[in-house]
Amino acid sequence: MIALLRRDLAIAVRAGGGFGLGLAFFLVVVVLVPFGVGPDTATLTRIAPGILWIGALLACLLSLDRLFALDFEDGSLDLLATAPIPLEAVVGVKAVAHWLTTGLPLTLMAPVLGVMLNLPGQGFVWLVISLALGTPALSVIGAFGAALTVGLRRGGLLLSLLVLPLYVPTLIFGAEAARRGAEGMAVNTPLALMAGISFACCALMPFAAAAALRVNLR
Amino acid sequence: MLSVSNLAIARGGVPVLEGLSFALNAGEALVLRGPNGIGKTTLLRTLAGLQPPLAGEVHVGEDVLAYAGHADGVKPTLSVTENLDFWARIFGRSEIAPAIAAFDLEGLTSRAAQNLSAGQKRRLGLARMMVTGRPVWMFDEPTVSLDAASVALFASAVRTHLAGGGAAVMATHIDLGLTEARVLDLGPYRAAAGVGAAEFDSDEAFL
Amino acid sequence: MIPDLGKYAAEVASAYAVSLVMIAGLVWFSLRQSAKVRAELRRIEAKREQKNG
Amino acid sequence: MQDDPAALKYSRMKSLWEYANPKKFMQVSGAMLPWAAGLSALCLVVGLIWGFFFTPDDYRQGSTVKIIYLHVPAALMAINAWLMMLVTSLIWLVRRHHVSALAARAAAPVGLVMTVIALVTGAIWGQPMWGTWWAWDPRLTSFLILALFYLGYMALWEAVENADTAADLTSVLCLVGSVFALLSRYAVLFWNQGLHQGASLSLDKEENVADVFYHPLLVSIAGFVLLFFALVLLRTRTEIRKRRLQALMNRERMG
Repeated sequence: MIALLRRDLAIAVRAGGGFGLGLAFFLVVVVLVPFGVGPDTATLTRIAPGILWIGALLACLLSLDRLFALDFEDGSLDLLATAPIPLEAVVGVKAVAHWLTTGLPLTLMAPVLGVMLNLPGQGFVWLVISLALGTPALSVIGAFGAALTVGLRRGGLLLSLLVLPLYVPTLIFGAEAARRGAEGMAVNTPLALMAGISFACCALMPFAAAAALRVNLR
Repeated sequence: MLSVSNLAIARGGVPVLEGLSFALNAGEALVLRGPNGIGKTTLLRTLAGLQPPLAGEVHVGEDVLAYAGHADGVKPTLSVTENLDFWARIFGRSEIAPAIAAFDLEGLTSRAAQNLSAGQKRRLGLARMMVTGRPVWMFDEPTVSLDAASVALFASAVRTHLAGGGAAVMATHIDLGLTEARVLDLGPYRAAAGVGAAEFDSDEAFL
Repeated sequence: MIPDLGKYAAEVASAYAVSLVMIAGLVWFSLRQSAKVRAELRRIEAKREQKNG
Repeated sequence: MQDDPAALKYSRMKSLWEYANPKKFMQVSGAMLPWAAGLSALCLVVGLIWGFFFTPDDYRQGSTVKIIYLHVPAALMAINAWLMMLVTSLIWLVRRHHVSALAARAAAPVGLVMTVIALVTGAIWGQPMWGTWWAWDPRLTSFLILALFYLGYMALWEAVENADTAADLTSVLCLVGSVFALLSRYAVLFWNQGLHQGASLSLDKEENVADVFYHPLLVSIAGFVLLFFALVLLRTRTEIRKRRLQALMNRERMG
């Protein structure tokens, strides 16, 4: 399993792996927002947590369709399914690799972009904490969507349609926690609820995703 | 090591083979023959447990089979050593030198797989079977894009494996020079269209 | 015949109109699809009968 | 053997599952369809005409209260259609009855239309009451999310070529989607407390809706339930025929 994680990370960071593409997309989305809503700093301060969360979510979505598709196309997925590692673990490891190459960098980059959106000082800590707790859920829910659409020709578009409604609870609680943090309110409730969703997803979604993968490999 | 009784399989919901029974013992090789579309790939995938049979049973132990499909499962950005090392670790092993030697990949170990020729890439995919440590090898058209010398390499690797108590099932059209291999012609097991096919599942009869 | 709907006449009437149109559309679509598939099936089965019989 | 209670029970159970056999289903549904269609038309006509022409205006909401005869039944069916899909998906995953999977597929577009009706009538009703067409009210938002789930479910059915694979994948999606739809419902409640009035229908109906409005509403709900039932029967029959057609064409190509 460590070998799988190391391989996925190696593939992601090497040339053509698409690492950094999500980060660039995140940057572009956040930079575009002030052009759309105007440069008024008070407005930007108010919407900054939400924009950063939505930007992170979309950036995460961008790389999802490659999660299993590449391994499916070159036959690796067949071989992994016949390997001694359970498919659930394969899904889990791949989701972890996805998080390490997308969710984690996005979380670390968010404060920098927060400065550009004039996020109040007290909000930075909670923004980072909410993203750190929420992005694993985004990765593992996305892995489920990717597993459903792995063999399909127009999978990418369908993947977004399937995954976005599943992201709603995480987005609501995550953005709410970040917003309350920025406004100096108590963040306990939304943060706890989001952490709960995140843990439950990480525990259960690999099973659903593995079931979908098995069906798709048939 | 592997036995099949009264197996029926379907591709895309259409039955292709039925009434298939055979057994494979240690040291034996089985070559599957038959025209395109008869269901060789489907049979291999069923044996590998990737898809359920329509009827009948496949008896095979845990962690016995290793499967090599049409695609090599080779990652283009990783080197030959990295690719083999990865699969060895997935199967809980670490020894890759014999596989590199058997398929004449010594000069290519540090080259990225995307810079290999089609035949070299194929050899890498076949070498992968050696690092799995599994006793029963299954190949789907292993000799595609291999030249005569490489085919001989492959045949000798299989022969060594058989001599060591292993077994192999392969779907192939060309003669590998494996004289000891049994040939199984799938023609007689072709599922009859219409009759018989409807009975396997009352739901499938529809109306 | 039409009851006095007061100042909200437009809202109420449009709600009924939109809903009825959508239901009618769904029913029409389902019926048409049913008829199409039924005809197609009949055609194929007739062809099979001919070939077999 | 017949006296053995277990065997008797088994034979009864078997007789229940017999309706999941496509042939049996076609016979029974064919006989039931005209009745279901006729009854639903009757109930809808009576309920909606009663509601539209012969109910008084509400003292607060004026004549907009008449929208309730569309809004509430549609909303009810939007949720129940998803529940029915959840149950049939489970049956497919556990017992592999094709009819069950096809019924789930047949119900999805009906559920989507019901959801859209509930949303549109809600918006039309909300305009004079709340002063805006669309409010990010928890209930409206939940229905919007539900509509997205229906869309995704239907798109997945369309996208997968092999029918059994599609049935498996959509069933898994339906299960996971149900959990997330419920989660979203609570998340949305947390996010915005909303303008919407409480559920119009509950056991202590006296508190919510007066009898004058309540009786035609019940008829209208019965009409929507029957309409849903009839449409699902009709569409399931179509889906079964499509599968049969596919099987015949496959066999043609083989032989």
